[in-house]
Amino acid sequence: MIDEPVEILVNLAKDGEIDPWNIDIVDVTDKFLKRLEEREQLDLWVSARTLLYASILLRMKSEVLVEEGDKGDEWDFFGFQPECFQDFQIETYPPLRPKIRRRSKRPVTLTELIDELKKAIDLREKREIRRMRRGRSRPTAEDTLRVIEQEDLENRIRAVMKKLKRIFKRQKKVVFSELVEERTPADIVQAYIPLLFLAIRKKIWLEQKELFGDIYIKSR
Amino acid sequence: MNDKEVLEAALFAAGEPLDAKELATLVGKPPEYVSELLKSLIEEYKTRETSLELVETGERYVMQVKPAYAEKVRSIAPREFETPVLRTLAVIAYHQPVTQAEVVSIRGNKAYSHVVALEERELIKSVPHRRTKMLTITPTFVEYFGIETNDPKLIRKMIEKVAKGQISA
Amino acid sequence: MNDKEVLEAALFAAGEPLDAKELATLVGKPPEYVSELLKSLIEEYKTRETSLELVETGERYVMQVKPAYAEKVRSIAPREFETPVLRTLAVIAYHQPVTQAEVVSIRGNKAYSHVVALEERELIKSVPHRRTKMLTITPTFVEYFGIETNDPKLIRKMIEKVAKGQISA
Repeated sequence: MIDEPVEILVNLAKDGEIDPWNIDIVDVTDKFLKRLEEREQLDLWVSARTLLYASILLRMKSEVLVEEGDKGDEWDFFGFQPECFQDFQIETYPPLRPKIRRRSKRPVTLTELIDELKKAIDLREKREIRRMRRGRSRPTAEDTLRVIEQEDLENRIRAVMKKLKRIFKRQKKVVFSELVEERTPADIVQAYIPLLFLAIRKKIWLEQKELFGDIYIKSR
Repeated sequence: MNDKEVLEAALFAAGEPLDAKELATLVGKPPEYVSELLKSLIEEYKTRETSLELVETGERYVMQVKPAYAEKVRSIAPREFETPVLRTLAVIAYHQPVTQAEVVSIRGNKAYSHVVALEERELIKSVPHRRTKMLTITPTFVEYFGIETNDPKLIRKMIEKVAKGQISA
Repeated sequence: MNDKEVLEAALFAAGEPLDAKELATLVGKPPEYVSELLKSLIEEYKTRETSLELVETGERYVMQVKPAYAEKVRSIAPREFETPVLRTLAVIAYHQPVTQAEVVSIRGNKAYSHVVALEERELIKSVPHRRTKMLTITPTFVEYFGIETNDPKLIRKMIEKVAKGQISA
């Protein structure tokens, strides 16, 4: 499986086997995407997972960085070691031992299963009513992926790049909303995905100053 | 601390049947001795005023709620699956064979992780289907819920019947 | 089927503390009546020759193995948390209030996921503190380990004792 190496890395980092601090995420992800490109067609599933894993690694790394900085602040603030380290230097923290209670889970009954089915149907109906009131439906991840798969992704990426090049001749920055023809979820996603690929291939810069704010596209 | 009470504590803590050999290791005595002790413990439980019982079932021993009390306290016993997972399973059982895409459109994006959990427990299985997966229930599902058939149509009919309260499952 | 035995079955099945209100709903009687019955059930357990006990803990009632038998059967009881998680919990309980950053510096990066699991189980709670989180133990912690106090100093003493192998908490 081609997607295994990154997954293994993430799991190793999670388990504390490797130090996320010392992984070169860009390097790992680049190598990985390069291998994907060598295949005839990009598999969106696999590349999406790569992005996901890379973001998890990045998050682990940034957490460590942020917290490293923090610790420094704290020592400075107190000017000395916290009290708890002074009175008794505990060497091995023992695994605490909880009370022994019965931890047994019973199987679910068929009646309970069917009750949940009724609730699932009720929930769905409520959701559909809400959707109708809002006048549009919120797509699931599966819907989104189905939209994409109907298209030849590579052709779309090329088309978007062509369009951007034309605009970059006149101006340095493009606002994402200008690229979207109609503000439907499908159109937004179709315009956005090629940009992600272009950004990863280092053709453009993507910048978003605030969450849910507009995205700016710059040439690089 | 006597051996009989250690056995009692062990059966309580395990929450599932244990055999004489496992229990013998625990008290460091031969299995025959353990079996004898368990016999007298079973008798003691019968004479106690209690809703709990010790039962020997196929060479193994288990502590459980007496059948007469089981129904009464069922709602309090923790279920194997959380409600949202169970709800997703219900949707799959009713609509099967059904694509993961369809299940997600009914249950929302959280259904992805439910499908993983249910597949691990072997209650459902999947085969690749275009870009999604086609989901069906398994013989384990049929056995788990004590259903007599694995014909999807009959299962759906039976679910409808139970839902309408015509039969109790 | 008498109420007292229904309560006993319920506490057995639940495997965690229940309050008088939940138990009252189950038997369809007022909570005061249930509390009275539970008191006498607790007494009965004390006179029975058994390794199990009923305890009142912070307005709630729970059935568990008597402390004297706990270590003897721990190997047989399904564990809720792996040893590394319990060690991280010891670090938090010992140093509380303590930042997540500090816990990670003691326990390593794996502590992040331990903190998530312990928070989900409500054994610890966190409040945002600059860029990290400040962690403290909760009443659930105190109850889970059957500790009689939530005084940080006494809890620290207890952990020191466990570390030195003097007691088994």
